[in-house]
Amino acid sequence: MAELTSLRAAVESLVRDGDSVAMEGFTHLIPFAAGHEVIRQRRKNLVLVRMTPDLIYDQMIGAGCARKLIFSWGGNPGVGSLHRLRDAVEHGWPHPLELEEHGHGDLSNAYVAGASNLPFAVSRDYAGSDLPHHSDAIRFIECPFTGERLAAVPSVRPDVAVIHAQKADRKGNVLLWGILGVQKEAVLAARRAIVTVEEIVDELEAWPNACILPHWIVSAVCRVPGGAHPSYAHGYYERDNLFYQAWDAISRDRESFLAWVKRHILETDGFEEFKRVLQEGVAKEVR
Amino acid sequence: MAELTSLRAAVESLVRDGDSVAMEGFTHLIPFAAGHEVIRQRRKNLVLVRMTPDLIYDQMIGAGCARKLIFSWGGNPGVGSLHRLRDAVEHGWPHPLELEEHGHGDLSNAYVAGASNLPFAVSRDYAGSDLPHHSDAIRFIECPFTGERLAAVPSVRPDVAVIHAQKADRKGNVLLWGILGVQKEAVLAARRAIVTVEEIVDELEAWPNACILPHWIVSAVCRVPGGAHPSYAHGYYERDNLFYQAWDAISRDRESFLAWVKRHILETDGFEEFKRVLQEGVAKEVR
Amino acid sequence: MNAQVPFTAAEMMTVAASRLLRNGDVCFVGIGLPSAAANLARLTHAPGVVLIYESGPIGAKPDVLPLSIGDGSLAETADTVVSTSEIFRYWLQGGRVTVGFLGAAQIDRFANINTTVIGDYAHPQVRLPGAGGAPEIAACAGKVILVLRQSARAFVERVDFITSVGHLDGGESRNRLGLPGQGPVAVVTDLCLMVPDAVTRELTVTHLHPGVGAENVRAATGWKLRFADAVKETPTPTDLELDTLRQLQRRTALAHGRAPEA
Amino acid sequence: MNAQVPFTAAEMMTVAASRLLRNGDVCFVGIGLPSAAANLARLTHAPGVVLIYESGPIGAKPDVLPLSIGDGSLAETADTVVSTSEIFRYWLQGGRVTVGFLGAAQIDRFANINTTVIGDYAHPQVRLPGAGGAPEIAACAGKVILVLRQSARAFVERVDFITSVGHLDGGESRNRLGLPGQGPVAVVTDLCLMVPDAVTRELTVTHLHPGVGAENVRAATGWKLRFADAVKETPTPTDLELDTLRQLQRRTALAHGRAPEA
Repeated sequence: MAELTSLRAAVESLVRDGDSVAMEGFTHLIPFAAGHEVIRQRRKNLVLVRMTPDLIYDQMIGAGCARKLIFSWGGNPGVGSLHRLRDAVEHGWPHPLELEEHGHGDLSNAYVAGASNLPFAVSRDYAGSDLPHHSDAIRFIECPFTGERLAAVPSVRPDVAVIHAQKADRKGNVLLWGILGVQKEAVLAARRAIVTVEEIVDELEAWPNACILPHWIVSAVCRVPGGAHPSYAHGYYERDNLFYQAWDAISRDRESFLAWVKRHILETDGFEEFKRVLQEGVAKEVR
Repeated sequence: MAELTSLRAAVESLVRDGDSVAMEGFTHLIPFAAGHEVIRQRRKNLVLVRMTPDLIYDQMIGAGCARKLIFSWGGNPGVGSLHRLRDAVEHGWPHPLELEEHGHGDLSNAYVAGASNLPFAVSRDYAGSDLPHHSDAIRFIECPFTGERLAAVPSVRPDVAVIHAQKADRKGNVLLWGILGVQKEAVLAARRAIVTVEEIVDELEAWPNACILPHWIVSAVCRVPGGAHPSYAHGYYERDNLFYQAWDAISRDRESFLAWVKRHILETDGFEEFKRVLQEGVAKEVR
Repeated sequence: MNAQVPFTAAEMMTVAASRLLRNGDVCFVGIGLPSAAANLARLTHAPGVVLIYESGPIGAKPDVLPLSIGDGSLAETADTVVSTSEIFRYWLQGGRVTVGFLGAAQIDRFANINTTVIGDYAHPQVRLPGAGGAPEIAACAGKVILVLRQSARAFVERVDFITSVGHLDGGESRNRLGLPGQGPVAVVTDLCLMVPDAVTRELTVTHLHPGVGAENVRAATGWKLRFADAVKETPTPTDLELDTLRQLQRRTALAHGRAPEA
Repeated sequence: MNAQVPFTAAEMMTVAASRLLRNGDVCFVGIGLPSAAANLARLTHAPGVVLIYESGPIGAKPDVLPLSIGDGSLAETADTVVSTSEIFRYWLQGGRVTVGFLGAAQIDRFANINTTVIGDYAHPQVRLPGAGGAPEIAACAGKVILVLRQSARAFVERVDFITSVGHLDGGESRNRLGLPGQGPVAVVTDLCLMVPDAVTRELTVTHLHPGVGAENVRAATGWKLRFADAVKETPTPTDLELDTLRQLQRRTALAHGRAPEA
């Protein structure tokens, strides 16, 4: 049953040290505010699951929240590397990061299997690829009817899924639209789910067959306007491409990264103050 | 690539004797006009696939079109038996009908696997059920990660899928809404697809993430207003519950069934004339 | 307040079944009697019950009872409508359904369900409609409630065909199958309420409906039926239950030109 | 009419790649160079090409090039947007994609693709972003077209890691894997066009871009590169191609505050 609550309270009660956490959103609706709150509350030893780790996990990995990453593409889209992810993998800073890697199709299938309460998913991937040689999470099985050899992947069943959406109503029913990624599957595959939303409305006014997450599959709904920044929320605001570019310099060395996290996340008391500090920084640069 | 054509031409060129044919629609949007056209063109030896055979397959089975039925629930919803289906199974009239039966979850999974170009689907069904003992289409496999025993079903890959939808645009892009059943999966699982629609419009005016079948996965789009009668088309017309009830008497014995098929289907030149004859019959009864 | 007006056995059955649903339940609803009982619960003591139909509606709140499992009224009143394959995979098998509400053509002393054939499978006396969604509901719903009219033809020592498993051969036999759901927890008929024995899993009468004697139930059962040590009487329908049910059926008859079953 | 104005090697590469798409193609588009080439094709000779992006848009017709694979412009201009899991299962693996258009960090003489690591997997010199959707595209798209800048660092004898399989060890080795797609049919670089030999499946230069000599290509390749018996010159970009590409990139720079790659 969805509780309408603050993001701070939701993360306090629902994200625990050592949890597996899936924060999803494919370019669109990435739950950055929630990622910051996890850093702010200094969660540790998380197993992070996400198809496209993106800046949100670069920040969490650099801040020392993660012990393992399950992913399929870890870059800064259209810009280059995720420097904190690379530093963790290449140099073990701030500590070593275990990787479990997949292809997008495979990992999205693993969420589908999780949502379906199946232990594994099947696909036509990976014959000829080296990925199965370096992963215990890719195996091959035979079709019991045709004898064909197919790839299998274990389902993803996170302790917590965290997503951002456009709207919720006062009961906690959630509506999202545009690029949907695997958010619905992540929520259904997870034991607990936090949803941050742009706004809470009296009526969702959804169209037929809309992507709706009923309140009774969500643990907490938190109103966090702008909570997907610097990604975007279809119908609300655009992607901040300049921030994605700026992140390359901020994250490239450890000191500038740590200074940024300290000023923007650890020393702010929430996403509203984060936005104010960020705005001040931009204003300073312009001056 | 979708061709905008008549239903007669579509069935002539796309449905062949001996084909496996999936005509889908879960209570809603059942492609009755297309079913009639298959009878009218006297197709033979079809393997009929459908979760809920309903009156549409009762008519086709009674008319002698089918040699095999793959299904999960074969009744007249809210009324009782499908008498023509039962007569074929219990007495081999007009000729014996081979059955392959599943549960709904399992058969819908088989369509999903077909749409995904996988040879089989996996589920948590059937432990303890007698269905696997009477079917070669249900087997058990082991999860390669957990060792759990799971049910497997071969995918459904029909030669032709036939569905009814609300709208198409002039390119042949199709929009449907309301109860969607497994229509999208059936079309994607099939080699060829016929879609009858209530209307053809300049612009679909679809909402975000609407259920759309792009023109390039559809073989033929045919404008057949009312083509789902006696089932219903959300936003267009209601279910004709009285016809479903009337069917019980019409189909109960072979003679009245044959007379009905002759007068309403074989002696009419298409769905427009069918509707006229049906209307005359109703008018006569009222008098 | 309990009803002073007479009520039928069918009404008692629907009311008794509806009482087994709780406000927080997510109920996968079969058509016919289960649908009437589930909607009665929603309109009386369990306004927050979530009704899921196998055709795709989630959170349906129909004003009249659907005649078929995919009526437009279900889609129009639902919180959302998803594909049938999604309903079965994400919502039922996914473990989101707390109660499956089913009917049956035939059940046996371990609440196994037959909706496939009477007689031999290859040469049936009667070909029934088949499985529908019942095998998956029986396997995956948190628990299962069965509702059907009681007769010696329907309540048999051993079903001719197990379409959807109940407690199989009793005892630990269902547990050994490793199914996610716990199986049938109650069978509600027009005569009584039965629950599986905690150990043997054999159906045991715990409540007789008002005016029904043990001998009536025995006569309508094809095996030597067990009764609980202290069999109670089912509380009669309240005015609210009876009024709500009758209004629901009146609206339904008006909308469909006839009343559905129950 | 071919362009009289000068053009860059990057422009030639994008134009040459765009020409490989046909009007009826359904193209699964990687971000960056492939996206520029696919959209150029759509805006010139192949208006009916269907562009699918892994984030979910089907039939995207972006007015500006997306910076990331899930830009809002893709959703807004698409015929429909489905979930990412559906894109991979129903549309790519389902066999609906005729061409996969990919980039790569490293490829080898059999067009195997590495986007995982440079060096040893456990102790990489460089940790690359990883697979993305490429393994599935390489396996399931009807055919694959690769587009990337040519250098001896990127074109290596044998990739350090096969993320996404091309023609494996050449000859019949890919066929033996039983994958649905036929694999890479062309590699387009800023210097030339290569196709796999019909028998050995080794990449073979068939076209040199204007002003490029065989020695330039050899110097930018980490193995002893094969050339076709009659190597042709790639036709220079037409005015239409060049104008369209430059306008597309101008619009993109204006919209995003900077130009994306290519």
